[in-house]
Amino acid sequence: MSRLMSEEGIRIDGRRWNELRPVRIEVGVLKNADGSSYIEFGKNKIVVAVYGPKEVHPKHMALPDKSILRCRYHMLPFSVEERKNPAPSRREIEISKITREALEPALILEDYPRTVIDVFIEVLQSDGGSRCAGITAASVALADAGINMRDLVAACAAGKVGGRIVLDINDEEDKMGEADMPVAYLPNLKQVSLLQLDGKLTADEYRECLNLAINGCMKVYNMQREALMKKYFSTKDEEGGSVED
Amino acid sequence: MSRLMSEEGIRIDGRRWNELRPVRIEVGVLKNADGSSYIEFGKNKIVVAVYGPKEVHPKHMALPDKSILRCRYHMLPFSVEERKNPAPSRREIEISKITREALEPALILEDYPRTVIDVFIEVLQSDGGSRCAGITAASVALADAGINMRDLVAACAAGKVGGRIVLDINDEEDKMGEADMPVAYLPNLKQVSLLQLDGKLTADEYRECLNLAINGCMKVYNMQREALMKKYFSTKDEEGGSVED
Amino acid sequence: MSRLMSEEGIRIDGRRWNELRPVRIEVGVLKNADGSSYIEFGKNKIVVAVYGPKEVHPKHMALPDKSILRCRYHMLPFSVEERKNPAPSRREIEISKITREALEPALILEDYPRTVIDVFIEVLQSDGGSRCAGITAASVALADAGINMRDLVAACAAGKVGGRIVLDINDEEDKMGEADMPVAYLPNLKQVSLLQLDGKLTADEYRECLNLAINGCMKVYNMQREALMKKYFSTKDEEGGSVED
Amino acid sequence: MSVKKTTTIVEQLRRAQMNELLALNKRLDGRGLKDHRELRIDVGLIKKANGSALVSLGNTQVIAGIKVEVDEPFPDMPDKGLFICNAEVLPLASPYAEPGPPDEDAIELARVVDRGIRESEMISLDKLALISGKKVYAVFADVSVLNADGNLFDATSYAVVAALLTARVPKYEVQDDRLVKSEETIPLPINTVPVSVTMAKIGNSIIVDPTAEEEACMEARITIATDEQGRVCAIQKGGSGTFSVEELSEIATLAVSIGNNVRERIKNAVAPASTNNDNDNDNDNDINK
Amino acid sequence: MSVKKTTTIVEQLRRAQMNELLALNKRLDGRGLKDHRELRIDVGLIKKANGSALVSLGNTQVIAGIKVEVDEPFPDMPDKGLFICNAEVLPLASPYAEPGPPDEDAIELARVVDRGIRESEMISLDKLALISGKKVYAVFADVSVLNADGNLFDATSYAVVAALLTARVPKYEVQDDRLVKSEETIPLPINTVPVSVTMAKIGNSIIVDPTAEEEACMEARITIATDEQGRVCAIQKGGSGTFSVEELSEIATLAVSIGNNVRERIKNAVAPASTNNDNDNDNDNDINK
Amino acid sequence: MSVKKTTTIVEQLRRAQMNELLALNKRLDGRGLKDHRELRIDVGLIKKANGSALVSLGNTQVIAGIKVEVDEPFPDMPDKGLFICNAEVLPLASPYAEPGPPDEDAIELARVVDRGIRESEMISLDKLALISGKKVYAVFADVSVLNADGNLFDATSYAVVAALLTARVPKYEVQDDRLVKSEETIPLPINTVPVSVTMAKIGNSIIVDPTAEEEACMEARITIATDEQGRVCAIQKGGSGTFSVEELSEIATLAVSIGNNVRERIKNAVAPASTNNDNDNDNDNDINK
Repeated sequence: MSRLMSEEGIRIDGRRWNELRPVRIEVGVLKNADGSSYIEFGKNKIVVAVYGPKEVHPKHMALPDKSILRCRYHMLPFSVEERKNPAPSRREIEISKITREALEPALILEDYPRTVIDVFIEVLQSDGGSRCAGITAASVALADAGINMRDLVAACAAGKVGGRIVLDINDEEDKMGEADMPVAYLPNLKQVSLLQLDGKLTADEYRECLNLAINGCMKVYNMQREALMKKYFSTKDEEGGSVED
Repeated sequence: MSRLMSEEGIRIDGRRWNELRPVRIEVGVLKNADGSSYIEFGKNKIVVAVYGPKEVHPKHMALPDKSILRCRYHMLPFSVEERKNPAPSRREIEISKITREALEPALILEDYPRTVIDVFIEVLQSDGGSRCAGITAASVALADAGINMRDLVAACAAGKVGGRIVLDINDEEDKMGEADMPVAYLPNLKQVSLLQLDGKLTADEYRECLNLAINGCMKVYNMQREALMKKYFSTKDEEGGSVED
Repeated sequence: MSRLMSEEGIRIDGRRWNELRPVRIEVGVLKNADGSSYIEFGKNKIVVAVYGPKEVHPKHMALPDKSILRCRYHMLPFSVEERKNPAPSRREIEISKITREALEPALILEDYPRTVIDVFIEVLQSDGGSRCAGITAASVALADAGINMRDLVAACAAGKVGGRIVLDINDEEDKMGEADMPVAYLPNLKQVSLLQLDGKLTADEYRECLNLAINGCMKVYNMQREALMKKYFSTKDEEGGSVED
Repeated sequence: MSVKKTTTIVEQLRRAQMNELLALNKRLDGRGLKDHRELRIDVGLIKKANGSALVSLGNTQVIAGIKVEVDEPFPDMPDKGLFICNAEVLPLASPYAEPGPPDEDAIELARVVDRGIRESEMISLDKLALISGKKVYAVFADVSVLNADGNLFDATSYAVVAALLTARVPKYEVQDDRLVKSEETIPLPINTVPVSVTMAKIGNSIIVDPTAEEEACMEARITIATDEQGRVCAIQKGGSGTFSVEELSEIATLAVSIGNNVRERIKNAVAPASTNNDNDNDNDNDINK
Repeated sequence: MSVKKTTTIVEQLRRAQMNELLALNKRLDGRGLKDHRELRIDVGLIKKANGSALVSLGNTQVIAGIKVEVDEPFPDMPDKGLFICNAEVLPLASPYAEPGPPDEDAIELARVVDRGIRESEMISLDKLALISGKKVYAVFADVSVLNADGNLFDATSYAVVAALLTARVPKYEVQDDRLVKSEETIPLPINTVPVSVTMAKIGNSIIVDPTAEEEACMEARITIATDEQGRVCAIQKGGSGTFSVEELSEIATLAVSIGNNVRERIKNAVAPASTNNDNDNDNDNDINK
Repeated sequence: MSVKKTTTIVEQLRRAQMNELLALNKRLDGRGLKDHRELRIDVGLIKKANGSALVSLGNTQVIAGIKVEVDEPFPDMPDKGLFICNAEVLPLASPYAEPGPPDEDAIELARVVDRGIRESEMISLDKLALISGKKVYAVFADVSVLNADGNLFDATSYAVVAALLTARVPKYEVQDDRLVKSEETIPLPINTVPVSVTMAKIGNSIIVDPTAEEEACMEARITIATDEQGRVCAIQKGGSGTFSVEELSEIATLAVSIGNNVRERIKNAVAPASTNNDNDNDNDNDINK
């Protein structure tokens, strides 16, 4: 038995194998943005803003039949153990790309031709799974911005730690564990829009891990819905029929 | 008594508290520029060129109702004790900005809509007060370029050294002194267009320092006028009624 | 006698003073490019691709009366003894410029107004004389792309090693020798389009060196012709009267 | 090279409306001319930082984090620690912010905030030396603007000051010329609490703590940092307008008195956290108002 | 900030044509859905590199070079060597490639190839330490794409793997805490041969090793690296489409079986070179087919 | 990637006019084909530099400063000092110059000037070692073009050469493997005075020291540096035209004889300064003509 998993199947932070870390999602936290959200996912603390749909500059970059989605995943210098240079690292550039590709299938970009939609994900404090938390929060912020969507995107990792397949890897488990598999899922369409793997899994473990991650995504999805309901249906005065801004 | 100020009130370079360093200003030193000047202010040696008003590229950056003023303050690699990297430092970027803001109120930019005016300040050798010397020389170069102006801009610092408020801080006084306050002044409009402070002053000292600096600006202003008169009125053949270039 | 030249006049790699290193030229090695070539010149291994004539972006950069030639000489990180940073060095930028200037006189750019022709020279492995080998290969790739040319450009260095003027300096001779003089030559027009010198030569040695280098260029020219003939005339099915692409 | 962009027609319209109100000593949001907006300071949100503070000044929201490392001193100051302040206006902070390296506005912001802290001698840099000429504490203050609604100078300054006041850094023992990190953490050596006060000039009025809307109409801006003794420590005039000598005299007086009020608010905000620093419950430190 | 460019009309036309063929289990170039294009691997072309490989996968052509240097280890891993993988799509590789620093596609390419090699533990990094905490081997794998015709992931991965398998590095002796380079060269410590298999989803079909034309029509892409024990070591989904759970299950099975075939081909390609490394005759290793 | 911009119509008109004059062996400014413009060299303007020179060649004006630091040698040349030459065309030098990092023209300029000095062995780099393999003098020559009116190559070269000839560097004593800076300053170890001569080809004429106007019409350019023994040390052909072998032969002869004249002028210009280096009166060294 590894020190990451007790004999009773209890993980280093007290969770069971199929348990998520504490999650909190807030909607509409920034005044200037068209949509925004804040997520705490374990020790991850992430703010997301959405600007758009808006005009494209320069104009010849615009697409005639749909909106361009742009995503930036960025970590603040003090969000990690060792101070991080504010310039985007190769890791941040890759995560920005796969985040865009994870969100894009959920958006009806055809409804906004010749425009651009910007998603800015700022990691204030990072823990294991920050890309999944960022995608989860971005999906909520896009909904908050009123962008037409086919589905929400819920993201969660599973992995292998101390020989066992477990849900939602934290920082220490990521560093010491055997495998980490971030997954983004469109719950109603039943489609996977992000899948990555670092670490070794047999084919059977891979399938178990994938299913467990999707299971976690469904739990995350419920929290996304709750957060949106809390903003939009707890008081009736913020939702009207007219398009503002 | 500090070593920066003798008991007789004599400063480290032999000046009294209200004395400027030696100043020399030349007008029209560069052939290609529309206007230019050279200033020696203590050990500062600075060349300034003005190009414009001229077309803006790309055109959509132009303003319909006035000219854009751009300023660059730049130090040559050998202008300071330790060789300086030629790429612009954060300090140079800040000084470029406050220089532009110090000069702008003196210019009638509305007379040149859809154009840009470039001011390039190159510090060949730097001493304390190079930003003030640069603004002073830039103002002369703008006049030499024939740009319509409401006033000249004269700049000079005052500060606190060895417990006393003194005029025109040099390099050593800047490093060892208690406060340095650069000021740019529009002598006819009686307006301050640059004010910065590094170092501690009581409210009374602050007022004394400000007044002393403005006093220095008036002396600098007279030298600016002399330099321009020397070029434009010592021989009559350079000023005509027609607008050339 | 230096260790670079034996008493019998034999050089460190076994060549005589007027001998080229082994050269091999292939035409049309890359599928996507409009023209391409591969050269081995001693231990130099270089691939060249030509794209164009093609539209200029942004359009206002286009020239109304001729094509723009752009050249990039670039070394792969593993092409030299010490791993090279992939970003272009000052040396690569200079060689890119003189390569463009060596090729330009051979091209009838007036035949392709408002277009751009890109020449990409990638050094897979470098030895002495890589700029000459790159120009030689680029000239062949331009011919392969069907660009109208007044002449081919053949390039070869001569230099002074161990007190003697010799042809085609290799890496070791470059480092230990007294002078290196790269030359590019238009054999039919009898014109020199590249000339550089590093190292000391008397005026007489300079002339001897120049003539020897041109002699080498003529040998290189024959190999260029052979390589093109091999592609275009060994089988008859690739050359037609119509402009394809 | 720096360019100032202006949309003059909008500016002129706004200026008219604002000037009408200002002539009546009123502002668009109902504040008095010399009032700051509501200030909220939450400290300790970022556990991975040595200190942190989330500051809201009206709708302007910034977050500061302090990271303390061990580094080499400058050769000419072998016994002084390092203080490095960086600011960035994140692209999520406003429709006009863009990703990329700091522009001249963000550079000025960082340098003015740095100057207020450095010139007031808030931190005793000479107490941050560990091994003379070899090892010193390097204090990095990184501030990010989350929502930009004017007066980034004051909000950023308050965030850095509050984060520094509550920072705890690892204690080092020197053994045989090598540093050994102890479990214990200590606060930074603090001398004073500098307070930045920013005013804008619109027409003939001087107003405190301008909003983004007010900044779009202002002729000029001035930021003054004062220390606990009421001394002026740092000034930065900005904007393409001017001030008269009389205005500059009045502004300094205001900066001292307003600064004293704000200083009390900062001290109150950091007081519980400084006594309660290891409390991991951050439910109260919510980014959401 | 990353933008995806698409020319939707062309895409739709191609998609139609391709889908017709795919419905009949056919591809434009006549391959079966699960077939790789012809793979050719030539090793040892670059004598100045410690290892090198030129790989052609159909018309996609890449060259990888390994450079091994001595460097300092990361402070938190004093006994591990370094492996650094960089990729660039050279401007000569396609009409759409441009000079400049790697864009997001090239960065993803390098990181995915790196991940397959690192997570499979192909190289025993802990055997690359020379002096604990001070000196380790640093293995640089640089890959350049010479001609881009789809599936850069697999071609790049095969090139790096083949170059690593045939690399020879200088042996060092440790004498009085200093390194002395010997004349002898040794191979890198290899544990396994990871194989990358990339598939694309077009309509309802999953195809292996897509060409550039197929990639222009694909909804999504997935790259899976497996090791000699048939374990999955690294996955990267790309593209703006999605996969169902069933598809993802099938894909993993395919990646293992196809990977086994490719692994044999790689091993065969490097076999002569590894026994014959000092042969300076490179006439057989021709960049031209 | 480098692009050459041309305005062909203007070029053609100018070429016509210039060619008419050149056919009569005349130039637009009245000079003979083989004459340099008036050369003025003022040394010692920059007291904070170890050496400096302000050079005017007609209306072309450049300033060079030498900074000497102590640095580590290259590992493969443990007993050689460093010489680093950088050039920038300041944005104030012409309406076409722009701020930013050096473009290909400025890079070529710096490298050609560097080559002339390096290949002539003007400075004995092997006398610049201080502690073998550890400490050497590093000589930085930075040149800035203040006003660009053609032939930057010669003006820049003369400025660097004059600044080097008059530079004085701190003397160091080696005590227990450490450097101790003495009060004394010494000149750099100089072997020869290399002289750069630049010619342009317009039509069938070869002219010396082209102005900006002449450069706009030239087909090709050549720069040749020669040493005191009349040896050719560095050559750089530029421009998109060509030279015949006969022209290249004539050019070399010219470069030696013209170089000898210029060398005397440089030596005269630096003579008073080298005997009079600590004179702080720089009223004679005026940037203004």
